[in-house]
Amino acid sequence: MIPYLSNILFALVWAAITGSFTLANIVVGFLLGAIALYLIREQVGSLGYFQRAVRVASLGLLFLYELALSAWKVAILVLSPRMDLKPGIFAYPLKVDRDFEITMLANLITLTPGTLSVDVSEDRRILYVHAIDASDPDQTRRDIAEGFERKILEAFR
Amino acid sequence: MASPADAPIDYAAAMVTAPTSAADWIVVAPVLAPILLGAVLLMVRHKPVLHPWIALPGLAIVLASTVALVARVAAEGPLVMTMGGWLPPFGISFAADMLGSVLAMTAAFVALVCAAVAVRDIDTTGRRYGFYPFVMLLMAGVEGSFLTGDIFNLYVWFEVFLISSFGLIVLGSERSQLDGATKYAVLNLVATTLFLIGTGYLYGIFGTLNMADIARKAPGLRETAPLMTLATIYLLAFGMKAAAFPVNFWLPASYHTPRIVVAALFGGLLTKVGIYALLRTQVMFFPVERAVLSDVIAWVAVATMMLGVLGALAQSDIRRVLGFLVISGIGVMLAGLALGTPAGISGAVVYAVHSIIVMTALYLLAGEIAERTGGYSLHDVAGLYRVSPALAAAALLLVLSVAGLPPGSGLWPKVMLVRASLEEGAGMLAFAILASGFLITIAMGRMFALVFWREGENLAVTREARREGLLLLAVLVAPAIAIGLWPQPLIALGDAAAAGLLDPSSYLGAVFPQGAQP
Amino acid sequence: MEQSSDALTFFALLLPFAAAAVAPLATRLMGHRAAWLLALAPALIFLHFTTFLDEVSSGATITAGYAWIPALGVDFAWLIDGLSLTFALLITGIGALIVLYSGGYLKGHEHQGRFFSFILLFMGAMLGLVVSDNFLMLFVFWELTSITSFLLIGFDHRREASRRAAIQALAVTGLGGLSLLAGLLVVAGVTGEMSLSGLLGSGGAMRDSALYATALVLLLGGAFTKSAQFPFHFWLPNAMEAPTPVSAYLHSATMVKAGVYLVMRLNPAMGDTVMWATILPLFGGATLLVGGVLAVRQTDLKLMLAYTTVASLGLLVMLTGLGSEHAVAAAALYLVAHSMFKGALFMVAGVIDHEAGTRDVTKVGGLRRLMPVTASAAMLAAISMGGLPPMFGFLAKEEIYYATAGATPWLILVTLAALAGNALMFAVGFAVAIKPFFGVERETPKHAHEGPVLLWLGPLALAVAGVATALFSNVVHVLVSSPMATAIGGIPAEITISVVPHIGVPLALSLLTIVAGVAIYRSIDRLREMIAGMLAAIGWGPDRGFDQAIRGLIRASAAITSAIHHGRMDVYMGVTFTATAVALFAPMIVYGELPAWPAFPDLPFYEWTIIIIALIGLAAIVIAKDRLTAIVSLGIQGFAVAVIFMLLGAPDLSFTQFMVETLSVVILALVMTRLRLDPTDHRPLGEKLLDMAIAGTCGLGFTLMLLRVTQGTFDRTLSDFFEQWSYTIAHGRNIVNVILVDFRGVDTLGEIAVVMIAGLAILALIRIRPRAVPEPKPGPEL
Amino acid sequence: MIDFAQNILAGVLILIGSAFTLVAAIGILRLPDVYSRAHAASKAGVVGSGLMLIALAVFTDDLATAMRALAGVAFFILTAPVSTHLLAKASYAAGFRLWPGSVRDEMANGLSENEQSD
Amino acid sequence: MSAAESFRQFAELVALGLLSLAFLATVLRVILGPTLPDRVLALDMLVGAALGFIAVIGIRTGYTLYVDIAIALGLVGFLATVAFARFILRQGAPSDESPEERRDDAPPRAKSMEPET
Amino acid sequence: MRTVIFGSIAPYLTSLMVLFSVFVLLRGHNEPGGGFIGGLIAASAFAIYGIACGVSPVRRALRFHPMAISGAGLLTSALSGLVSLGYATPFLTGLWAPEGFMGIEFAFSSVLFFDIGVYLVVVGSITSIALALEERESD
Amino acid sequence: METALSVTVGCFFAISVYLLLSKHVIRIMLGVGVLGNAVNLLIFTNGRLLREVPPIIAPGMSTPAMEIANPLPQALVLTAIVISFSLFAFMLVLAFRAYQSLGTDDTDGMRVAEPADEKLPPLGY
Ligand code: NA
Ligand code: NA
Repeated sequence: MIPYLSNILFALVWAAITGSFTLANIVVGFLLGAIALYLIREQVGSLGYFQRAVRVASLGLLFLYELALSAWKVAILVLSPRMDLKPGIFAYPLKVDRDFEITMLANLITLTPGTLSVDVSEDRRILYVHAIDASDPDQTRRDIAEGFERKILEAFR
Repeated sequence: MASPADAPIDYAAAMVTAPTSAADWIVVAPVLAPILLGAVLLMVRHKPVLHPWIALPGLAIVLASTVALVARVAAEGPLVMTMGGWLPPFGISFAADMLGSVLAMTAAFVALVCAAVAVRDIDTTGRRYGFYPFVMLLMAGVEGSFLTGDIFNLYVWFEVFLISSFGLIVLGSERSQLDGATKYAVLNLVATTLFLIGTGYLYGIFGTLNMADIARKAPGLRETAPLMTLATIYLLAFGMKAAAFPVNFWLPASYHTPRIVVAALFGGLLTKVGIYALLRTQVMFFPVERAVLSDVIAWVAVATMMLGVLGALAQSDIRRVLGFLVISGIGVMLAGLALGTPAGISGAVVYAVHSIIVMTALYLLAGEIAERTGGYSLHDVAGLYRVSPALAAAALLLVLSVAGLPPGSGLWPKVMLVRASLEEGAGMLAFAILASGFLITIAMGRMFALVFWREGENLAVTREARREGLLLLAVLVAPAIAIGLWPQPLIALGDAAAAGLLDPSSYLGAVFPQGAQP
Repeated sequence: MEQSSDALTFFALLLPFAAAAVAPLATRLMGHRAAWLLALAPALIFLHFTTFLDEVSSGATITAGYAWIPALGVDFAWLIDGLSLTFALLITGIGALIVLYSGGYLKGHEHQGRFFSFILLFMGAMLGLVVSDNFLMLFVFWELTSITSFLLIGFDHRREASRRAAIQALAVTGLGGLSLLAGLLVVAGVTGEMSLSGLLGSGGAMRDSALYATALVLLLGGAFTKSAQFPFHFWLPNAMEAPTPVSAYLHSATMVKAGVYLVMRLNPAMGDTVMWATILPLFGGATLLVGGVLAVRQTDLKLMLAYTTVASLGLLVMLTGLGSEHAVAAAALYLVAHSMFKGALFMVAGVIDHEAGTRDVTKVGGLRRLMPVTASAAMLAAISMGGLPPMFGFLAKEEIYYATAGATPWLILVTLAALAGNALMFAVGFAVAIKPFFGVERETPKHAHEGPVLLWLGPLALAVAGVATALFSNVVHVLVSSPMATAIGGIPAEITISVVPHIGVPLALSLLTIVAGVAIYRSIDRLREMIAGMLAAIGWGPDRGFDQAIRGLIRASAAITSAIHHGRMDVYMGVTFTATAVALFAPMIVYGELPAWPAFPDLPFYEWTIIIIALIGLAAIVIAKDRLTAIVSLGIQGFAVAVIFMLLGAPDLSFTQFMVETLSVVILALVMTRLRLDPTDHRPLGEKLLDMAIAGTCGLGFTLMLLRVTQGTFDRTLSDFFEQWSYTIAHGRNIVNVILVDFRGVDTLGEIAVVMIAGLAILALIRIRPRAVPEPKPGPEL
Repeated sequence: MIDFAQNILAGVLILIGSAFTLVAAIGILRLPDVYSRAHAASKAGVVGSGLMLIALAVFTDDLATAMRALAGVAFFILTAPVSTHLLAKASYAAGFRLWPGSVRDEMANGLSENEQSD
Repeated sequence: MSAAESFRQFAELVALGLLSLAFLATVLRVILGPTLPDRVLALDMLVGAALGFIAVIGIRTGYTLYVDIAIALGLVGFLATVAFARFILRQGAPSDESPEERRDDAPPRAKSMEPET
Repeated sequence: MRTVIFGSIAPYLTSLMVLFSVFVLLRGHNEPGGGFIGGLIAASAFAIYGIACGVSPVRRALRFHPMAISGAGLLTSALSGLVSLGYATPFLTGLWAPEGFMGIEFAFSSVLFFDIGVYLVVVGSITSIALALEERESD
Repeated sequence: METALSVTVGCFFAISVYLLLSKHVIRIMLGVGVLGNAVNLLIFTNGRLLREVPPIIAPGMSTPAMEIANPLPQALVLTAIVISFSLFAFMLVLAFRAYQSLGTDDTDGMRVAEPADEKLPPLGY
């Protein structure tokens, strides 16, 4: 938390020095602050901060990729003259157990190809997912576990 | 078109540069005080015991400033303040002429009395859920309507008092209230929407919203269909607000349902704002169109008067009787509008003042009756002559006032209007005014006999009640009788109001001191 | 108006009101003896008015007063001439006696003070009425007499009959009052005069006016109702519900004569026309006969007297209508005589009632020995009423027959009516005076004995006055009768008649009257049954008619009201929008100004799309089978409007519209969660078509008007100003926002007031639950 | 040069974006039940509108506006799956059945009774 | 006007055309239903499409300030969907395929809650 | 509607939106926006918060009753107009602090306070409505 | 431009009035909602139309550089939108409460305040 706050502080100081409180200038300040902090990462104990930033970015990239893919698949499906649908709801046993992580996973699932989070069980162990092609749920479960869920655990644990 | 940002600014071309004296603030104080204190009331919503201590002084300020306003307008002519310091017609002007000031003063007076009555009548729940804020904002809306010199701003104040009246009418959430309020709300909403529609067209035609500006531009646009349509839409919209037949249905459907002090406030004030707006628009903006419409208005007036009083005769609930009496009175004022002569308009103004005071008092009287007998039904309520002779005396004086008999206040405006009708050869109007007065005499005479004189074993138990109500009732009866005995000052004000409306040159001069278009 | 002032008369006119104000207090302190104190007021006024006798008898007319309501031309001004002075003296003179009599009659009554108050108020009103010079002042006092008599008749308010009589009197005289007002205003309009003195000085202006007939009918409407002329006579006998002092006062001396006063007062200005000379004798004569006949039918002493009063009023109107010099003189004499004898007889009836406990003439008898003073007073008054010498009534009757004597068929008819009426009154008068006192003593509810001085003083004084005035008739003629006749006739008149009978037709008619009267008296019981039988056969009278009228009025009102205010909101709305459609189309049609046919709009396709989506959304709302589709469709048209705003350069509007439209839908959805509404629209097809027609017409009207307006030139001055100064002075680049917070900040202030109050009102709506749920705990609310 | 790139990129982005939006709309029309339609709405909708907002960010010269456009995209990405999830959950809880052609429903037995009580 | 600009303007028109079609298709789904969730989904989609529409108009007119409207719209659109979802949940289980067409024959809840006096 | 997914994301959304609403409020004088729109955005934010997490957290978060906030807003707006009494100018005359007061895009002025009042009124009232309806729902 | 909107406005009014004429409270409320939009468009159109130029003064200028959309009707409509929204919200809740209390959404059945079988007043005195 402290590195993050320092970074913001740096951004504000930058803005004050340059005398311009425009958004762009603050963003510039933030980036410059990050670089400055990076230089002193060992002294201020902000090593994790940057590792995590990298992992979050990696999760983000995966997401953007999956999102584009998902959209494309849906487009193909919708535009195909004869839609061959095998939809259904399957249960996905969760490894993540924090609300924040469950939420993130569920949202990512919703935004990826052919899957949509319908609900989380009361005990937060199972995520119910609607798939547009539910003929082979085990494969889908594996994809999720290997993809988003793993990345989330990496980024936030 | 574009000019460099560093060009010197000529403030005098855009703004009023002369300093505004603190005394001029009396024209905005009647609106500002209730808004400020209404807001404060909301912030201390959970200390109901404080509410009257905030609301009553606030309304007293309103009354004091409107009294000062009447005095000042009588002495110096219309008083104008254009908000924001912008030159009229660009800013919103508040322009108090005699018509607005007199009605504003009367409204402030009855509101103060009602708020005082409510100290006793409205319980903690009512206060917590906004009785006093509603009253304050209702008054802000009503006073704003009387004082503003801008047609769109008038619409805003209409809405302010409309929504406040919604709050007041549902306060309590009884079944009949919710039923009445539904009809009240929908029909009134349609009425204000028609007003807004009219204002939209008006802007499209005139390109201005300032009333004085409209009045001076209107002669150039005479005798065209759009102007006529505009006048007709306004007639319909404000006729509806005023509860003129055949668009008066909301009133009998709702006015008997809220707490009686609320009904008193409504019965006194709200329809008169409609009358005010009719006078302001039809006489000041559209005199030619009004003349064309005068037959229509006259027939509306006759029907409103007669159907109002027939309604009053047919009711067994005292509050409903009063609701119909409000309507009948509206017909009388419309007669003045139909005539459009100085005497007719002055009569309508004087009648409006009378009606505000007397209808409020009559509703409060009904409240006192119910306080002693527990009900409002003419079938059950009786024996009050014995229980409270003072109440009977007040009732009698009010009955005389509303029936237009001496020494009540209703006599003189009726005389003025009958005379004005006869002078214009409008025998039908004179007949209707007199006939409705006669039928009111019968209706109210019967009511007096049944409620006060009659005694019987099966009738409601009567009991002693607290004195304050009677005292406050007396505060309303006194001016009614004073008007009856010495109407000269009020008639003089009414004449001044009528003169100002029919020849708005002093109004225009006050709004545009430079005379020409800036 | 130039007025000489006369403070003393002014205070004299106000004195009764002051006395009325102190009466309750005085009575609380002094009990019934307050009568002596209170009677001082009328007595003093009486004395004050006697000071005018000299001047008036020399032919002067005194006008004076003060400005009251200059804006309406209303002065508090009085006109004192023979007519008003006579009335003023009668009112105050008899008034003093009545006050004293009331002191005895209502002794110990819990509301005696109130009664004094009412009767003094009434006297003040009556006095004001007869001396008023100004039309409107006359009207005010006229109405005040109606109102005070309402209070007096309803004095015994526990009885329904009293209440009914009071309302009846109020209704009938109130109706007349309004008629009078209209008449006076017509006269004022025609002559430009607001005062009686002015009118009297205006010569024949009124008679020559085209509005003469209108004015006359209106004025007579006032006079006839007040003076109980047929067919408005019914209220007066019912008014006998009032305590006897009231009857004696209202129904003898004064109030009912207000109409007669008015007719007499107007005679110089309005009389002497065919209409006048026809209507007045016709109605007067009819009233005379009807009153006389109905008087015979009664057994209640007060009712007998009341009907003879009706007859007498008819007689007076008839005489005034004839308008000849003798007729006027006769009216003047008879009016004075009647006031004295009828006042006395009413009080006598009251004494009998008070002492014997009944007023039924068939149930009392032989009271002469027990109540000798009362009996004497009764006899004297009856002699006067019967028109026998040496009473003032005799003079009056002689003069009547002088007046009616003539050979035209019209006059013969009038004479016959007078004869019959007089005979009937003769019989009834003696029946009242003789039957209770002579004959066998009867058992009565109370054991009768002579009343206290307060009770017999009044009748005795009036009865004796009847003799005295007759004996000193020359003085009376000079001071009172002749000036009065002068005032009525409008030309100087001198009355010379005295108690010494002259041989001639009048005497013969007098004798005939006596003979007929005696005959009627002797057969009065049989006649009573006969008339009762006749009336039963008719089975209807204006009195019953009044009840029917009131009930009919209420029923009709209820029917009309429930037909119009039927509580059906869809019809209320239908009327409203029909009116809207008319308002939109009527001017366009009348002026023949439809907008020019517009060119087909040139919009890019995506703008068309948005408009089409808006219209689809609208259509979907209407045709939606269920409410939720409708709500969602509402959202669609709302979004479409927001996009339209955006496309037309109104980002703020678009912004707001998106937010508001969504929140509306959200609130709808939140509200709907609990609300299971009937999904279908139950309107029958016919209604639907009608509604469609109304809706379509309104829509078309708005479109046409909008086209018409936008085809006109537009004045953009306001916006130019805002653009000019928005940044330079108001420091804002978003002109719309600057308008909202600066140029037109007051609008926004009102607008947020609306928002605030709406929030509060909704809170009240949701939270306040009557009965079922008590006030919510203050806990969760901060 | 930058101008050129901006125009081209913006043009391409709005073309792709609007195409995706149309696809989503077609999906909404063609797919058989609300759950399948939700797939189309949540994905193609987000991509389509997101791309058009990005196009605006690319097109504008004002960095603050561009940042806001991108923030808008982020915001949309954040909310769209939540609303889709809520709608699907509510529909399921309210008893709107799956399309009869669906191959499995593992939620049918897993849904506890008190799910509906919140 | 540069070629790039022309291309962009052409793209704008095409995009507006595609968006118009999308609007119409979505509106059609709103009307066709058949269930409430379908309609709400379509409304949600409509908001999304409007967002894109605003962006394109922003580019087309050069008034990129419209982006704030888009953000706000995304926000309240979300709110609307949430509220409807809540409503669907409340409304309870439909008894057959077209839940809205079923009539409530049971007396409204209000009656049992607030006894008439 | 208190699902894990919604419940954990809603608070962040709410705070984001409130921030955005203040931004919209402050820039309203120069760009589309202003007190009313800002207020609506903030109120929508609280409505989402209330639906997701229940009414009490929102009430606690606001500290004051929403209607009191609304009242304070109206008071602020009206008072910002009343200030001109002291400057011998008419009601609601805009008063501006010397230029360059804070060097940022919005200037410190009575007009700004007026708009803040608008914002508060809208936030208070609409939130009050939403919460009251929501509360009715859940009892 | 004005023509297209004039006709659109007419359609809005027609639909709104038709809904308002219904007996069902909820349809009336829908009518109220549409009515607000109808009026707003009407006022807007009355101020004359200009496509796509928002009334905002560009930075660096002190007055608008070209002809801009009429700002005044926009301000008026904004005020009207806010007001009609407040009223609409109130009326919705009122309708809901009325339905709860009265047990009907049919205005013909809402006869508590004006009962159909109202007693005549006493016919005596
Ligand atoms: Na009223
Ligand atoms: Na704003």
